[in-house]
Amino acid sequence: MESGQRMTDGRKRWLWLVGAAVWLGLPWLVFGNNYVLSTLILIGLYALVSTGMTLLMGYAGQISLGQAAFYGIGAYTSAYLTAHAGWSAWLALAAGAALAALVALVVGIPVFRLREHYLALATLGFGVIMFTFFKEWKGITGGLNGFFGIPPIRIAGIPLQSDLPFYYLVSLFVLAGVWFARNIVRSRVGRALRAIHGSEVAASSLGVNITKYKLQMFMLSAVYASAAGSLYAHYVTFINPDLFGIVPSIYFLIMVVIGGTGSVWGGLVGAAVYVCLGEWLKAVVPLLLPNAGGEFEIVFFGLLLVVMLIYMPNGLTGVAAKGWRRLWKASWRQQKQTAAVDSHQARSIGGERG
Amino acid sequence: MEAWSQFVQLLFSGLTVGSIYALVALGFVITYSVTGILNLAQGDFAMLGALLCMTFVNSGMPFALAIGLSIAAVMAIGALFERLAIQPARRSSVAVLIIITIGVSFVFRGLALLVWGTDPYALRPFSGHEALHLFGAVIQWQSIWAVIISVISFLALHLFLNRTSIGKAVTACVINPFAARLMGINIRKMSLGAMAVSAGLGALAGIVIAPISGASYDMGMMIGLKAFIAAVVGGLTNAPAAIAGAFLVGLLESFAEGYLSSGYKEAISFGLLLLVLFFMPNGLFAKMTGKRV
Amino acid sequence: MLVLRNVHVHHGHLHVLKGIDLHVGEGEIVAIVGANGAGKSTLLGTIAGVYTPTEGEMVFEGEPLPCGKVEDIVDKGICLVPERRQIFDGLSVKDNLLLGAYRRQRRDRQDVKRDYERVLELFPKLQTMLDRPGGLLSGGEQQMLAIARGLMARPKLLLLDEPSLGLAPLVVKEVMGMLKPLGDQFHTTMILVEQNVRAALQTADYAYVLERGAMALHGKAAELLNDERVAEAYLGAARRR
Amino acid sequence: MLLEVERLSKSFGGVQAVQDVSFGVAQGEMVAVIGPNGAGKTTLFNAISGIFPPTGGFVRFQGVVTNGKKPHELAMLGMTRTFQNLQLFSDMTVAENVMVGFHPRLTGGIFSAGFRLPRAAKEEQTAREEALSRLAQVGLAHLAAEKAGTLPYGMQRLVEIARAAVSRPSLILLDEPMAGLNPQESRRLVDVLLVMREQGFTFLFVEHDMETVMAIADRIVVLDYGKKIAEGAPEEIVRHPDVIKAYLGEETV
Amino acid sequence: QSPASGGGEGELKIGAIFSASGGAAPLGKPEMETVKMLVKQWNEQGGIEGKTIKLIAYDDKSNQNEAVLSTKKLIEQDKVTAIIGGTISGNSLAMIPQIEKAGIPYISLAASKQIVNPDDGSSRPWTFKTAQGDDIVIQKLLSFLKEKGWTKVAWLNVANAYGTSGHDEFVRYAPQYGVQAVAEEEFEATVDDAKAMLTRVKKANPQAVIVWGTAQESAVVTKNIRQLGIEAPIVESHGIGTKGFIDLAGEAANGVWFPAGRILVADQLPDSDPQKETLLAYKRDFEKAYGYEPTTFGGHAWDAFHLLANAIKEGGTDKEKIRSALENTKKFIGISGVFHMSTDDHTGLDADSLVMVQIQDGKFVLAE
Ligand SMILES: Nc1ncnc2c1ncn2[C@@H]1O[C@H](COP(=O)(O)OP(=O)(O)OP(=O)(O)O)[C@@H](O)[C@H]1O
Ligand SMILES: Nc1ncnc2c1ncn2[C@@H]1O[C@H](COP(=O)(O)OP(=O)(O)OP(=O)(O)O)[C@@H](O)[C@H]1O
Ligand SMILES: [Mg+2]
Ligand SMILES: [Mg+2]
Repeated sequence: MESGQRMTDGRKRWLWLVGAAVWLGLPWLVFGNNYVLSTLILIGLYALVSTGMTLLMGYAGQISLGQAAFYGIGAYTSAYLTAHAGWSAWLALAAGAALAALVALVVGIPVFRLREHYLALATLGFGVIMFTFFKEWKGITGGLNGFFGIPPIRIAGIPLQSDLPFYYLVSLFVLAGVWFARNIVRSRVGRALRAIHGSEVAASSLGVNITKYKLQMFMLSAVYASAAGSLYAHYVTFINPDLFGIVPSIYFLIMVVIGGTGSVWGGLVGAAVYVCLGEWLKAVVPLLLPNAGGEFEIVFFGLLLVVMLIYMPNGLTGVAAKGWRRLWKASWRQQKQTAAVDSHQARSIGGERG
Repeated sequence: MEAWSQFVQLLFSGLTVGSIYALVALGFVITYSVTGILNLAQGDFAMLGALLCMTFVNSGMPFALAIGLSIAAVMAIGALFERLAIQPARRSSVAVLIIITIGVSFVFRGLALLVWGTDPYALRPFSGHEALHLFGAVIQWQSIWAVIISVISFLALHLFLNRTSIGKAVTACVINPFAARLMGINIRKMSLGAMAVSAGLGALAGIVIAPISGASYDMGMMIGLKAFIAAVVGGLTNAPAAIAGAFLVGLLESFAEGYLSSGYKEAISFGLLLLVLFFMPNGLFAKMTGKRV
Repeated sequence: MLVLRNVHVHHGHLHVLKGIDLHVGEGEIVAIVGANGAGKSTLLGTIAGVYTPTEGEMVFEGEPLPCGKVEDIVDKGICLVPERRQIFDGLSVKDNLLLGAYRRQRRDRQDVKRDYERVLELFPKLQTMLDRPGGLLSGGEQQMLAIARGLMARPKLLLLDEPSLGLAPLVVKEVMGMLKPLGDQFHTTMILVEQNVRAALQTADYAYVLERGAMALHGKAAELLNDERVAEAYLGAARRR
Repeated sequence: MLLEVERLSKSFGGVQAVQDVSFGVAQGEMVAVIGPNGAGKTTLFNAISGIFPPTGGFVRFQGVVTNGKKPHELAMLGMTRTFQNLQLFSDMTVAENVMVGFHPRLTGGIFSAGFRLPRAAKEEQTAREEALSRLAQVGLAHLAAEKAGTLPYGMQRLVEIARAAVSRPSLILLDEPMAGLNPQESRRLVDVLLVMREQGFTFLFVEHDMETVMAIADRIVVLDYGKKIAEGAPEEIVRHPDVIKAYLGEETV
Repeated sequence: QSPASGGGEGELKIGAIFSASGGAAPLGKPEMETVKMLVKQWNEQGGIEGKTIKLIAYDDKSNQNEAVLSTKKLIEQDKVTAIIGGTISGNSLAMIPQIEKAGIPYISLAASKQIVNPDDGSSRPWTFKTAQGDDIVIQKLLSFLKEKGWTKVAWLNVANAYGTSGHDEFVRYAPQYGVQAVAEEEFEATVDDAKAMLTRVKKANPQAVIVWGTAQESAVVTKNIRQLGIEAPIVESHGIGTKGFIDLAGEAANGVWFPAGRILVADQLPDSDPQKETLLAYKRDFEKAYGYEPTTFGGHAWDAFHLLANAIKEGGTDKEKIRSALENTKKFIGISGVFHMSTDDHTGLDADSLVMVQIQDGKFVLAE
């Protein structure tokens, strides 16, 4: 078993390298096509949000229906502080993250006293309330007319105005985000969170401070979302409250679920599939039905979503993990299985039959 | 006098809206109590019901027949939905099932857009256009219909769940599906029936509201969301509480809008709801859940 | 009444039951004993339709059982009192009991009522907590409720998975003692899986010893009680006293 | 006294589940709680371990009054437990289940974990080793990589015991540890518990299997209808007429 | 930079982005249909200067991100010559930075004046629009109020970008016309029953009630106003100019005033009206193609397409030339009005492009 573990670790490291190479090389493959690059950037931004949510849902077991609110907090904090208060975008990003974490803390303390669907409801309510603020707090957010003229982010004084450098910047954030999430999952904290999933009483009786960990994950996911929001604001330079309402929150939820919450990669995979599916349908549907508008895309999107989840209830990463195990571990697993059976079924009488 | 009539007006506004939420919320409760699924396409049943009914009426069908037919059609759609989308995914997690229902609601909405386009449609009220004047407030007959229908539906459902053996079996299904099967309860049939009935209730809600606010392809989302809130506030498995929740949401909205600010109305009513939940973390109408270690 | 021939069951990759032959006669109480993980619960689950055998046949009253279809099997008169009790947490004790008779509730309302009273006589403890949600009962109370609920189905064949688990010694004695008369009274055949081997063998007519997914031994319960191998493996020190 | 229970009461609405119960457990002792079904044993455990606050009386653990403390705080102080209705983390492997038990001994938070500080890695290593050795003690080391939920009932009990013991708490509460084990297996577990006791563990346990109780208990507390009806050495208890009447029945042992 | 980037020989690529589904579908769908119809018509008549027009149209589903991505796709991948679209202001505003950076002629169909004259004063050389800005519509409405002598009014707007933008302009211009709001309220686009809010309006006892929203929600509010027994005249926005509004509001619709493009009342216009012929032609063609009446929004798309086509006729496929041709458009007779563009005015419409319409017996009647 030990050797099996090591083997897969080795393979995984190798996979990481290949992945990193693809990631870095992708822009050159698409040869400066800014459309593809912006698609990738958008995937990256969504991935950041949904990675945080994956931690929250998959490991802390909490469904959030209001994540876009944190995305919005990041975006508006950055927008306001850079455009009106003249802050540097980096500082503004950090401030947004801190604010999001603070809000998550304040909201989380009472909210995490709630259970199950009440929690989903509370996050939904939080989303609605934040949306109202974005909408009505016109002095700061520009209200429904939107907030435009957000300055770009700068590195060493150079504004990142084109897609290529922004792509790398976002990638860096995503990789760091996934890496951080992965480390947490594989630690004492991650284990405790999964334990909460299994049985809250038991986890708590073993010394796991349930509220603390849930709250920490909530705050962490808020930070992820807020960072993504800040980056978005500097990238598109125009934001409006509709981007941060309930519907986007639901889209984030969809991404997390198609990606699967069993792996920290779920967020990235889900975001990629979600965006690509939409773009692909945009290209394919008109070929099938020349006169169709977007409604067909919506219908197909809905159908695909349903079919996908029926056949892959653990999301794409779940399927990938399964396939991976089948492919690489089949023989090893089988050996282990038979051993397990033999040892489970303790022999007492018919020892000679063994 | 002024204040009094405003109060009555707000009260009735709240009751009208609340009764619509209530009908849809009942659908949530039924589906949830049998299958454990939060069906976020519930609001779209209302949309389908309203638009179908409108189409039938416009094709010259008698009003009552059109209502019956559209409810039946939506029930069939609900049953189909259960068979094709829910049944195959029975074992999935809550989040996955929620997203499946969202996917289905996309499909419903997209198809409705194709069939009926973006225009809002009108449906005639059940009984005349005149309004009732009460304590200086104006109340439409349709609002009274809405309240009556939701109360009747609720009573029927309540009796069914609490007074019949099938009702108990329905509850058993979600508490412990494994044990329910061991008792010989056919979970699949129950779940099919539940979805059909909730779809029917949703359709009814749509037909009741259409004369008041019109019907269009995207009306389901908002109704669904509000009803979801009502159902959760009521505890999800508890029909009377869901009804109370629905009226509470309706009234909160109405009073927040009337006395405070319409822009902040949603935030205010949500805020109040959350505040209440924080003090009663298990819902407003918590019953003993029967869980211990 | 029930005959199993060469039944195999898998849990995923795991080959749990490896060719089970079992014969249960009308009105008998058959005990199945075996170590942890031998596959006892799996065997009962398979008969009840929870698991589907990958091979082999099961015949009940001369007809093949509809494998894997719990509802149909319940209709044939087979009822499982499962491991871990599986109480309906949120429903009252009374509702739990009545749901046990779900399948015949509409057919013979009077009978159900009579059974309900009789079952409560057997477990007087339950009588005092009829309106309490089942999930709030103590472990032993839940166990009583599970057995009682099984009896409410008035099955032809009752499958009991570790019915004595968590019951106080006095109650174990009572429960075990009443199985036989109960079977006679209701014309119920029973399969009894027990860790309390001694009690099981004392109660049963016939017994099987299940080991690692196969039947290692079987015979008249009374004979097995005196069998050296069984004594050594399952009764051990208890026999010394 | 490691644990002192004083006039502890707990009622649920109208149900008086535990009423004015007092007793103590000394360091290194093995104390059994017995009583008929529904006597209040599990409720007593729940109140002691902080699952819910008692409605009357108090509990002192290591000299500290624990009323109002949460289970995780008590676990940090050195009190863990197992459950009558098994509460395994069924989607996690057996080893991971036990590693969760080691939680109080570790210190890493989300930052040290997230940034993968060397300290966190070292702690993980220790946790794994401890878990495996504890599993070996209950005889389940070979199943470390299995999903806990697929284990047969009896073995799940053993996992719970290993999980409760791995952090070396000063007191472990066991709620019916033998349920689901056959006589031979229970005897094996008895041996394990006795070894642990040698290693300095203190146990308070509920058990219906009188053979086990007689074999390992130093002292027995008997509850009936929430009240303590007897307390004493095993030999006294089995002869106590009230206990025989309420719990054991005539002609036992 | 190659001047002839728009497609191969004999082909002219025009990009379009509409919100043909999602929240803004009632606006975007007729826009998309109009443009598709026009492209077909033009191609049948030989395209522009002998080149076939290839329309690449995307539906942004009323979502800002989709609009941004589609813009990039049009620019980078499809390499179109010019872009029409952005049904709603938010989407247009999000698209503009890409467009200005790429330097491509762009005609927005949304109304907000921020599109061409942003508050932050940044210049938008490539951006044009064909919808009357809210500033223009509001001025038309205010002058109407002033004329009628209704100076104490209640202002109600729908709580979305359309409504708030109208409100902003109202607040800005009302004092100039001596109009004062005695009540200001918002209602949701999904409103079922607005009586709660209207009780406050009733208390304020206004001389007229202004309802600023699109058909469905405005109909609910209009009905509720009458049900509550508020007798004051109702003036609404150009957003209600569809048959749906009259169906939904029923009796209550009668007597409602609103400013609108001439398309609604095309057949009632005096023959002397320069737009009449164009309007009737569009109406006829659209109804023939799609079986329902065209809307003012479709009209904005009609204008955008023709403006662009004319500019291309003049400037060829060179983007800068198209741009300056657009900027120099004078006296172009469109659906929304007669356009006079200039360097400072990328809309080219004034309040005269609107008329006041009243609903009488379920019909739109030109009020003069
Ligand atoms: N759902 C499942 N998935 C995978 N393996 C399972 C599952 N259920 C049981 N098993 C495995 O099947 C074997 C037999 O289990 P079973 O529960 O039938 O044993 P048992 O004899 O009832 O044991 P016990 O006395 O502990 O209840 C065990 O090895 C167990 O791990
Ligand atoms: N949350 C609760 N609400 C109401 N009654 C409860 C609750 N919890 C326990 N009870 C009741 O309190 C009594 C004591 O229960 P407890 O679980 O402590 O018994 P126990 O001694 O552990 O019994 P067993 O040996 O059967 O496990 C029981 O009658 C039970 O029904
Ligand atoms: Mg078993
Ligand atoms: Mg107990």
